[in-house]
Amino acid sequence: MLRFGVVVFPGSNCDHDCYYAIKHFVSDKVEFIWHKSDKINELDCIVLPGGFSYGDYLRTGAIARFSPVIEQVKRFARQGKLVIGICNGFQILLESGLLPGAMLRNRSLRFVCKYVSLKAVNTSIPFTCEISKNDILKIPVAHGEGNYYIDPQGFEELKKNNQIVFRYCDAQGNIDDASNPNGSVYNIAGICSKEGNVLGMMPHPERCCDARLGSLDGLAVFQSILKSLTLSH
Amino acid sequence: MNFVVDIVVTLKPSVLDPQGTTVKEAFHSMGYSKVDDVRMGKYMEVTISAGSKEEAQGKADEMCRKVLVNPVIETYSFDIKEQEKQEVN
Amino acid sequence: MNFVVDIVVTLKPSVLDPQGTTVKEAFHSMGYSKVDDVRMGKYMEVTISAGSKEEAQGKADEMCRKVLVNPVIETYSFDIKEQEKQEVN
Amino acid sequence: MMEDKKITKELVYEHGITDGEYEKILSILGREPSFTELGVFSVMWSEHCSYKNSKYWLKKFPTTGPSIMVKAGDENAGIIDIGDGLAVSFKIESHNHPSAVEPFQGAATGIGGIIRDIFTMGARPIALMDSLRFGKLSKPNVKRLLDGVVGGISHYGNCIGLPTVGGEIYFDETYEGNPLVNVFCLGILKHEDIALGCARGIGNSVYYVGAATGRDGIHGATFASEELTDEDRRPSVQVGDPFMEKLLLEACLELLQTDAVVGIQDMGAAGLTCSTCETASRGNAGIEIHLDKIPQREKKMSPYEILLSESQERMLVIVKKGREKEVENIFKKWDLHAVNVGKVTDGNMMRVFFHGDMVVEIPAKSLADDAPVYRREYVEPEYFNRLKNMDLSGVKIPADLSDCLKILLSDPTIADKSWVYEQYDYMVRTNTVVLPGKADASVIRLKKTDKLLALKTDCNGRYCYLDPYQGAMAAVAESARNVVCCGAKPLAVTDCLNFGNPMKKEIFWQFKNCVEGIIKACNKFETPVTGGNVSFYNETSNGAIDPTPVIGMVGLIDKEEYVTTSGYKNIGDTIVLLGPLDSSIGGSEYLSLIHNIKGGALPEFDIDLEKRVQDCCLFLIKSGIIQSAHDISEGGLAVSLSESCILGSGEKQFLGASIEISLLDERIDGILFGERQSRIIISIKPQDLESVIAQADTFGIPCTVLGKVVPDLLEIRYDGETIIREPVSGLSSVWNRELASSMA
Ligand SMILES: Nc1ncnc2c1ncn2[C@@H]1O[C@H](COP(=O)(O)OP(=O)(O)O)[C@@H](O)[C@H]1O
Ligand SMILES: [Mg+2]
Repeated sequence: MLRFGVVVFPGSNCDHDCYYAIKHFVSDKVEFIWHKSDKINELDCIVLPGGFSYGDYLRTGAIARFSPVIEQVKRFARQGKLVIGICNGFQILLESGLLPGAMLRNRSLRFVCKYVSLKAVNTSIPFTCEISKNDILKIPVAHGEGNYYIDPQGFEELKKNNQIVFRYCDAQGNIDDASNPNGSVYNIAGICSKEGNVLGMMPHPERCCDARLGSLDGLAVFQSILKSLTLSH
Repeated sequence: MNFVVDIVVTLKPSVLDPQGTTVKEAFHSMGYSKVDDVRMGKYMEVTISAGSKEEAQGKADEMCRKVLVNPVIETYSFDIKEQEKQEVN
Repeated sequence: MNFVVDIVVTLKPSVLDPQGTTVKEAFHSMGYSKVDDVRMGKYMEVTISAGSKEEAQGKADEMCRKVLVNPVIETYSFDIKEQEKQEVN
Repeated sequence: MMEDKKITKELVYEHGITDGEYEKILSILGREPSFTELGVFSVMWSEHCSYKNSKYWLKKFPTTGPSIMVKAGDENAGIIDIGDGLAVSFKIESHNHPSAVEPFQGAATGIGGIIRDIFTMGARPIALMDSLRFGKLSKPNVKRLLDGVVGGISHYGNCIGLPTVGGEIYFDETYEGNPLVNVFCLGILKHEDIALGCARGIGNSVYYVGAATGRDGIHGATFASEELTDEDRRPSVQVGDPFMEKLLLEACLELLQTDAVVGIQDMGAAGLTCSTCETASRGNAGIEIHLDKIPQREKKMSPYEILLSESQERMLVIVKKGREKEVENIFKKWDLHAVNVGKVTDGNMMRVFFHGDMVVEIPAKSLADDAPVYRREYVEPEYFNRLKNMDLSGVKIPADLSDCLKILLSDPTIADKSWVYEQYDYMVRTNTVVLPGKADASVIRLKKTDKLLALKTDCNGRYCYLDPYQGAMAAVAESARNVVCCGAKPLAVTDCLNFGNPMKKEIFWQFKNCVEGIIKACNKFETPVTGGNVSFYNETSNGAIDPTPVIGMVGLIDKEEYVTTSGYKNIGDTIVLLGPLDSSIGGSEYLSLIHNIKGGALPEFDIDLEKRVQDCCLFLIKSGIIQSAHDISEGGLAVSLSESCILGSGEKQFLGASIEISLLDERIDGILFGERQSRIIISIKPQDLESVIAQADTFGIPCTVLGKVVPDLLEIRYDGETIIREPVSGLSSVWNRELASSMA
């Protein structure tokens, strides 16, 4: 069985959603990791869930990156193991330098919660190997600061290394300004590390793993993780 | 003439400042024990044109009171200069 | 000694500031047509104790770089005073 | 005793205490109160805490029923059994005045307050709703208020991780300057986990947990009981800290899983004062607290200030003697400071000490339960009969009814509300099965069970102005109808009664009649009132708001299959109206918007018929016959049909409706846009029509075949003549665009 860990900050609020989705639809072996932990169990994949880690009043994820657990996550990532940051988790990955770039407030200056369409543009990493290239996924976003920013140089790097994983598009797959929910550079919804073992994404795949909630498209991300881990085991 | 108005809006001292409090606590837990207090506020740099410094002053004050500040919980102060402010760092 | 550090954190000029744009538009729609530009930022008033002004300076700078500012998008400046800042209004 | 200001007549009046009330205080104490004690009495006996002007009437609400586990009024919120060892606790509360003054923080702290009311009961909060009223959107100040209020709810609710799954919003002049911000929270708990707000067990410790106390909101409770006229008396408004509340929430729920806690109570209105005397009063005990131990944010606070502060995110916990360490450890885990500030004592006195001096000594019960109760006078206002008898027969029927439909669809009160709810995280916790906007109510599932809950708030203030009794009945009826349309059986209600100044006899008449209407309807639907809130003094210099008794309804859905939404599903389905066709336009949005008339008699309302329509609809849903159900409310039949078309349309195809109505000698505008209650439009498979007609007959309700679902077009023919023929894509964009573009 593959072992998942879901990090719990005091202000996490998608921790239980991730736990539930993994437990019921992905793998039985899933545990919570408290933010004060300076030691973690043997795991195959760590999930940094959405929420407001420590209230996020300064900048999203700004304080979370100093928590003991993040040291562990960094070590884990350096070993080449899988780390996925969703929403606030993505923001924390940026703040802690595991992924490049930064988050700005949504250009509307308002929180936005709705289903969006995503185009999977890199399907060669462990998080997307079960998705076909250019497939369109319907996955909700729910954030106030998802306006991804990276300077032009960094952006060239991202492109060169094929680090852009998901982009916002419309239902037909057109990538345009109207389908960008937050103003992010190049409609970026998710990026990965150079090595491909760390993924950050704003949309919430854990919210659509259960048919009763309207979409199953999020499951593809978790199934990809499962598949790639099974292969590598 | 062009004026740059640097406006600082802060919560009144009697009003809870959750942002400041969390940042202070973060400093403490990171070992910066000598931080006694943190108050957070908004900073705005507004460029306006006006005939004189006095006019600019009056305008800025009015803009603060009418748009930027809710006097129930906030207080403000500003600084006017004729040319661009120099950035440290 | 106690020092009050007034820190201003703003978005780098190269980064779009949607909040500033919105406030500018709010001014225009209220008839303040002479407002040419608005940039928004954060203001922080941090009270620290240190042995000297130089020490306080060093500490403040470190705190900015490590915690208060994200250098990817933001830039900062600060001012140190020994006594309390006086509030206009 | 210390720092005593001399008690003068002026000081007593400044505290909102009348001569009679002061006499009562003297007789309770047997002496003159100290300044601090006067403050304590004034907040506890304020309208906001004591319900002194409304209690007599509120006591008449039906509050019992087979599923009621904790009755309204006994605790912070009621508790209702939903079977399988589970129960729900829910409540609605107003934060109107703070939101008028500082919309963002006012609304945010409203959310914070209602969440505390629910987890204080031992329930885990799982959903929020907001019921909002503003002036007309064309006013810049209204936009500012709306932006702030929605932003504040979004900030607090999203940060604490609770989905705001639904609500309602109206725009009407009557609320200009005095917006209504009512917020609702629902929590779930196991029967054995009910926590009570009582202090008992002599020697048990009293803990203070959460944010430090500052000088914010002193006399907030008194303020809520005044009109918003005098600018200078506007109080300081609190700033909310949702992260702190999240810590409190998690820590308290973890704590309640131990058996170390005797009682727990949030500090809401009247803060520390209210929580100490209420817990003691409920536990028939005395209590003593030491103010110098209370964590303080500001220097040199006086006992008066500490006791009366309404700083947010604080709780009082009564802990069993000997278990203190355990409790402190749980709070420490969540980085919260818990301070032992006193103990439960023998007798019935609330005693407050400050640096060793006793500053308050008052029998707890006299504060909590012995506040004066008034029977206010009421008189029927002059407008009532005049507007009721207004002759509407002269109202011209507009030539272009298509145009009227589009104007109505673009009316912010009717138009799509996604601009509002997309700012709320309505999906967090992955339980929201019917998302906001998809049906008449929102539906959340309860994990680990087959059960689901349908939630909705409702109230049309204009109806309540024109006829308070019938309007309030309609509010209950509509909320019940809305949850029924989703497949739920109405379970219980909470109410938030927003009115003007109760000292005015005409206003009190509105109040009394609304209460009676609610009683009548709740009895009919067998939905007891589990708790609520009264907000008086909603007046500006332009007068009182329309009476707005908002009803929050919770319904139980037994099985997932029963969940029903509003949008049409399949081309060819038959569209049927359950309930009467009607053409009266009195009190309608149409009359107000198109003809600028606020008047006329409300359409006939037969509550027995209403109940039968709802029963029939629920029966048909449970039989698996119904494809979609949507009630008729603001905008009437034509708007309801349009909405079902729009909501049924997908990215690939628009669904329309082809409708044929024959009814000689009736006003066509009334048929299209009239707002008679007791009506639900359903769509069914054509082969099921016979059984629907048969069931309608069995339930004794009228039922009319309106037409069928078709692609692309909404077409309505009246006696063979086409009066509306519009592409649904166009209607959809009118309906979708309005609110968002006004607020862009
Ligand atoms: N203030 C609000 N907050 C959240 N959801 C809202 C709000 N106002 C309306 N909604 C949602 O929009 C939909 C339509 O609401 P409403 O117009 O009140 O419906 P109805 O007229 O059928 O009662 C519902 O799903 C409702 O929950
Ligand atoms: Mg409805």
